[in-house]
Amino acid sequence: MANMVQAIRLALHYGEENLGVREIFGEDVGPPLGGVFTATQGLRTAWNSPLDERGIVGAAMGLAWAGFRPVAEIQFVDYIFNVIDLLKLAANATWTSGGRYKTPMVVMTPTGSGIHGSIYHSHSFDSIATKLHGMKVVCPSNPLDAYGLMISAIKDDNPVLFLKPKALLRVKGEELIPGEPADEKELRAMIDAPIGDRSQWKPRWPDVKEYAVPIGQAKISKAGSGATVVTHGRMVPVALEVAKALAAAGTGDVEVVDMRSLVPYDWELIKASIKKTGRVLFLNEETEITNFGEHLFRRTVDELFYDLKVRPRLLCGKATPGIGLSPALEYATVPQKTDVERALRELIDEPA
Amino acid sequence: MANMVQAIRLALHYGEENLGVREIFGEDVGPPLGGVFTATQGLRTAWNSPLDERGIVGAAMGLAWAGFRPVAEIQFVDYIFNVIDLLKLAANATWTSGGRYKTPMVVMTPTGSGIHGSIYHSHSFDSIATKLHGMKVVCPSNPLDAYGLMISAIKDDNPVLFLKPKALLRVKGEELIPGEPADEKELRAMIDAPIGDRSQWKPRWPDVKEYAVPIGQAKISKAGSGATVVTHGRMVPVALEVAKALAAAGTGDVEVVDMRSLVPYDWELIKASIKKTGRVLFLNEETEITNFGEHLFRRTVDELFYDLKVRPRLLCGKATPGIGLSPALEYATVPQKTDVERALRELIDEPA
Amino acid sequence: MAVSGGPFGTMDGALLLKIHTLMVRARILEERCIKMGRTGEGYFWIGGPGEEAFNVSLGLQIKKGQGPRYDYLNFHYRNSATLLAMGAATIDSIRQMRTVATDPYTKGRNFVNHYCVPEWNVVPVSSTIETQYSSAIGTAIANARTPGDAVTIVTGGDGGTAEGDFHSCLVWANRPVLPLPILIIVVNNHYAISVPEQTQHGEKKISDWGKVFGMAARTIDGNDVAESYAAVGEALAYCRKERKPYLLEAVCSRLYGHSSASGANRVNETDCIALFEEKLVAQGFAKKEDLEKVWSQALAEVDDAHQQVKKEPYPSPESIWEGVYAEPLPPSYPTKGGS
Amino acid sequence: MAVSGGPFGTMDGALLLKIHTLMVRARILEERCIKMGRTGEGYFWIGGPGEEAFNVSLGLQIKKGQGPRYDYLNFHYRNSATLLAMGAATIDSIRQMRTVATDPYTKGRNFVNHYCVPEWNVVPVSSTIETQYSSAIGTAIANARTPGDAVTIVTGGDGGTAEGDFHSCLVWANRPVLPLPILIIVVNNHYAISVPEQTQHGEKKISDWGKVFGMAARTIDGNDVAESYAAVGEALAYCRKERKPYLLEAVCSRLYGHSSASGANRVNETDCIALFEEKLVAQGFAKKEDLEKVWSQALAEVDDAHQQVKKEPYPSPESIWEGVYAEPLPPSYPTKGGS
Ligand SMILES: Cc1ncc(C[n+]2csc(CCOP(=O)(O)OP(=O)(O)O)c2C)c(N)n1
Ligand SMILES: Cc1ncc(C[n+]2csc(CCOP(=O)(O)OP(=O)(O)O)c2C)c(N)n1
Ligand SMILES: [Mg+2]
Ligand SMILES: [Mg+2]
Repeated sequence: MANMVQAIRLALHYGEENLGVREIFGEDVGPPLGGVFTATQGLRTAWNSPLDERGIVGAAMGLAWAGFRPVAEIQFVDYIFNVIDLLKLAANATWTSGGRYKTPMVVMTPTGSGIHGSIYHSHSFDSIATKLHGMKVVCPSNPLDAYGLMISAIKDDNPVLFLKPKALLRVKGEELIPGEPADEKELRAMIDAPIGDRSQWKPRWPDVKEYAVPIGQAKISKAGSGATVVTHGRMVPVALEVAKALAAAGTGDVEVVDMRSLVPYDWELIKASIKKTGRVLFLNEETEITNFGEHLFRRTVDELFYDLKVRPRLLCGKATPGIGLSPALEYATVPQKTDVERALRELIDEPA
Repeated sequence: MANMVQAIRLALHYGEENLGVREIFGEDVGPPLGGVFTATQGLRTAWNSPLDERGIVGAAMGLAWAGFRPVAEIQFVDYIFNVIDLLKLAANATWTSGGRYKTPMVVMTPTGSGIHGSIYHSHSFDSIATKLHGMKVVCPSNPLDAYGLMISAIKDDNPVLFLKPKALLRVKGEELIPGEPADEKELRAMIDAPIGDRSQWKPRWPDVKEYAVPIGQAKISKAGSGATVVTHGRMVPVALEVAKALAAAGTGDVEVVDMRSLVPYDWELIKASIKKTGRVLFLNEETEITNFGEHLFRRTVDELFYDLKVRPRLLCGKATPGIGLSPALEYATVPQKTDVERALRELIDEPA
Repeated sequence: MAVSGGPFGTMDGALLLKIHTLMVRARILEERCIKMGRTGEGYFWIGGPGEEAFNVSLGLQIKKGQGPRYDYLNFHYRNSATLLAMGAATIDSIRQMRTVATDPYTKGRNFVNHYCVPEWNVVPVSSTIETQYSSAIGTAIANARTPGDAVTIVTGGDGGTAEGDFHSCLVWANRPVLPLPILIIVVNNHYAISVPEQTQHGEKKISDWGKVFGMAARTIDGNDVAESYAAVGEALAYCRKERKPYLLEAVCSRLYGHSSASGANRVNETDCIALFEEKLVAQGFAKKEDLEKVWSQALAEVDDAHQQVKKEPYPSPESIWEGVYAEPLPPSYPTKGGS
Repeated sequence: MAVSGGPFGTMDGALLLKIHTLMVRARILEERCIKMGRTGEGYFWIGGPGEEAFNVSLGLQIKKGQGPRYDYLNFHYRNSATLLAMGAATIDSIRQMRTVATDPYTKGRNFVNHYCVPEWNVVPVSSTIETQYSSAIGTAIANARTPGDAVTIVTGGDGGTAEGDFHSCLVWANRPVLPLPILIIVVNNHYAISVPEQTQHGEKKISDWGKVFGMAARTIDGNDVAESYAAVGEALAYCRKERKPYLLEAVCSRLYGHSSASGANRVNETDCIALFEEKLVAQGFAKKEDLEKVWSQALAEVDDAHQQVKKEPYPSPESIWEGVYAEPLPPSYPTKGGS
């Protein structure tokens, strides 16, 4: 099965061949590297930009207004904080122009911790991202969703921020992308650039098919009736692992909701799950002072107060100025499996 | 009584004479204008910078590390979004350096709506501001607090973001600043620059005294036992007006908590008030998807669930990409007095 | 009859009088907007009185249309005369000033002179200084990728060149792998609000930024019609043909100060219209009375438009939800502003 | 005996051998860090092998101390040799690479070569490209305001000059009302990670940015010790005396590629140490055997340090709360990471 970078690459290939994508660019995005995580390797329209995030986002805006459906990369979300004003402009152009301008562009960027990334390769961005009203924000937790969300993002007439969980980029999927060769070795031979000189290399693209995960649709990754975890991105596999262990041990029947889209989010699905279980944990990596999970938490109390069996919970990152490199520091800062276990245990065990 | 810009000016004057402030700068901060709202008029160390927010914040950081206790201005908070990375650096330098570097600097900037400011003079910034961990964030609602908070901000060894509510800058206080002449006409004649040619003008400073509002201390602006409003900045006078009207009509006994500091915030005071009343409304101007009030809301549910008589409430701005100029648009987007009345009515009337 | 050659070179009388009319219409329009701000009929005013000579010269030489086969315009808030020269209606600026629902640029949402005309590739004008120099990179790439002679034009002020976006624009315009067909314009009125250029800018001329790349660059007197018209023509011809960037600095007056925030009072600087009229009369292109008629006609036009706009409705509160996305808002999007 | 004059001009033998020793110590240290990254004893590596000629030349001419009467250093992540030349201990970099609690720069929090030495005005090195050019404005203002000859020095790469912070630094350094005593250094290794400079940069030389202001600017061979030492000396003397900015571009090799992310494998570029040793021997300043001894001593130094560091503890989980603020955390600060 394709891993997440391969899935994104395949979606971008599909986009440049079929969906009008004409420019894919960013720092190290073109040959020879094809992206620091190889998400843009071998793509026909991928090129290297100057080392300048403001130029990158500015270029994307202008190209979007000209109808070129650009896909721009910010090398790490940790380096997006000097272009928040431009992202806001991209997000508000349709509204500001009274609906007359569309800004169809994708900005993709690796997010989150889990790769010993230290202070500037571990950031999460959910709360600021969800505040750029007019921008859509998606974050996949597996390759197939990454493929389907990227295709939707490209087709969308609004700017879409595509958050790629750093720690999941090399994790293989469990489902085939439509058109993907069944043998993953074959896929690698077709689309992964060789080590060493690659100046003569060209990918052989499998004939992948359109497959869209609609923006705004969450997914129940594991059904359950005893409690709900609402999460996304890197925390999805962690939540699933814990939920499955609890199920196997017969000590909890947890439903895992993978949001996939942060804005607009699938409130109907989240609401239905919480109504069913009466217990909910919001789980994400970002720091706790003004955390996107707090928005969902507040809306839950607003609209589902009388459906809740116990008070809702949030588990997220600690409000430190950074995530330290020494592993003990990172583990103490960002939710780990044991933290998720403990939080779920408490949620389930509290008497209604 | 001094208005808020005069109060800030007096505090900055006190700072440059007594607290080691050596550089006050920003766009139009020096003569002849002394700030677009005149907050820096006549100050000895105030100077004009190039039109470059990145340079301004960069300069402040470097000056802070060199011990110059700079006060820098971003002309409007609407124009702060291209320097979030630099604000993060200022905020994390102490932590990153293992506690070895201090970054004593103040960044002041007008915030919020209420001056027919349209899309780019109406922004609020609370949620992003409170996410710059390591940065302190204050926001006064009246001149005396502005004076006391600015003095504390200057003395603080951490970077402090000083949010000035645009709509309150010309509102006079109800309490004298220590050392302020009792006659406000006299104050004006002493420290407000004349209209027209001011090249020869020099202020005559009153002998103002040190008066610090400690960062992290909220204030009960009006005591009450029936419900709590937790708010700050421009919404404080609105909440007070409504609370007083309810009290006068005998239809509600509302306690108004003016946070004054957003981070670190006075959880003890907020908690005590909510425990007392069992009913709480969080009120601010910012948009609702990932709103700082949602953090306080979540913590309230976490820690005070069993003290609450009814579910807590949030009243804040609508999640639109901007605030429109035509007054009906602004009024429909940002909480107005009638919205506060309605929200408080509902909060009070809901059966426990 | 008109003297051939002279200060206007090859420009013919019809063109000169057309330019004059546009300049006057722009001036009268801006003065009306200033007045509306004073009387409380509108709010903040910012605009371009003083830049008419340059801005009309620019507007008349734009390749106007929609899509990358036409010029892209990334403007700031002083280009009213350019818009009029392109064919915009006076009434639309008055609509925006009054913040009525019929404001075609922003539906009553933004300040006056914040245009947006998709049909003419005028991308949304934003109050954020200098960001148009970043978005211009993108429209210029679109022009570069498209066969033909269309280019991108970006305008902004002297103060704004201190921002990094100006740097980004220069760097990207001169990328060896893809030089951009872009006319980078800086209108130098020697001030950023209250701050004199010469206190903050160590460049002798703003066009000296071109020296870094050895790129085409020039400083001109933007108060002079003939010089402006010729310089814009030359610069655009270069960009169109060479598919390379050109940096053009136009020195202009700021006749009503920065904006209504600074009072919008008339200041004592060169008035490009007065200068132009003197020459028109001296060279025999027009009589004083003809020129006066242009002013009174422009005033009548603005009066009519203003009367019409007064009858038009303001936007409704619910309209804030229109255009959040390109498609209608999803039903579960939070719209209550809290609980 | 050493030949006077020759390629080393007035530099004497003691100085040359001191420089050589520092260069070798820096190289050996970086190679050890690379190895520690490979074996999993550390994580990401980035550093300065290839820049020793220039970086040692810089480090030896810094006016070292705390406060605005001394030079301020706004460095990037390739200045290990400069730090060693200033007197930093080899062991401290190894501590940072192993992320132990004794890392004096960042307490095990940041990547190797992210220094911070308040006693020597080395401000915190950040991974964010080019932001040091913005903070350098502030330290340079502090120097400008302080009587004496102290200056600010900022270093960064060629790719990073595309960022707006480089622009800000140039603009602010050349403000007519307060020119800054700042040495603006760009180390040009012709790459930004995988992207060749000549594909993205239209400037013939990076030092051509100086032309905008007519400021002092120069490009030198940063692989050459004599040229580097003299150029740094000259540039610093100018800044110290004239209280004005100087733009110095040093062309250097990137001997182990960008970082461990690209494998940190040795590449075939000019090795400044080999070049220097050849000349030292040719000019009679040293014998081959003497130079070899320097390498073995440096290796022993690093071995000892490494052994020592292996005994040192990692930071504790609770230490994440140290240094959030300059004072202890207020008791009600939320520390649970959620509910
Ligand atoms: C990013 C940003 N910073 C600050 C402002 C506030 N502001 C509005 S106009 C202006 C001065 C602009 O000067 P200049 O670039 O010379 O253009 P001019 O108005 O003189 O045409 C400033 C500082 C802004 N709009 N955007
Ligand atoms: C703002 C920012 N954008 C992107 C990166 C990722 N990044 C790290 S090093 C680098 C290349 C730097 O190239 P250059 O400036 O030439 O310096 P060099 O590493 O070659 O010394 C990039 C893009 C970053 N660290 N910061
Ligand atoms: Mg100007
Ligand atoms: Mg480089």
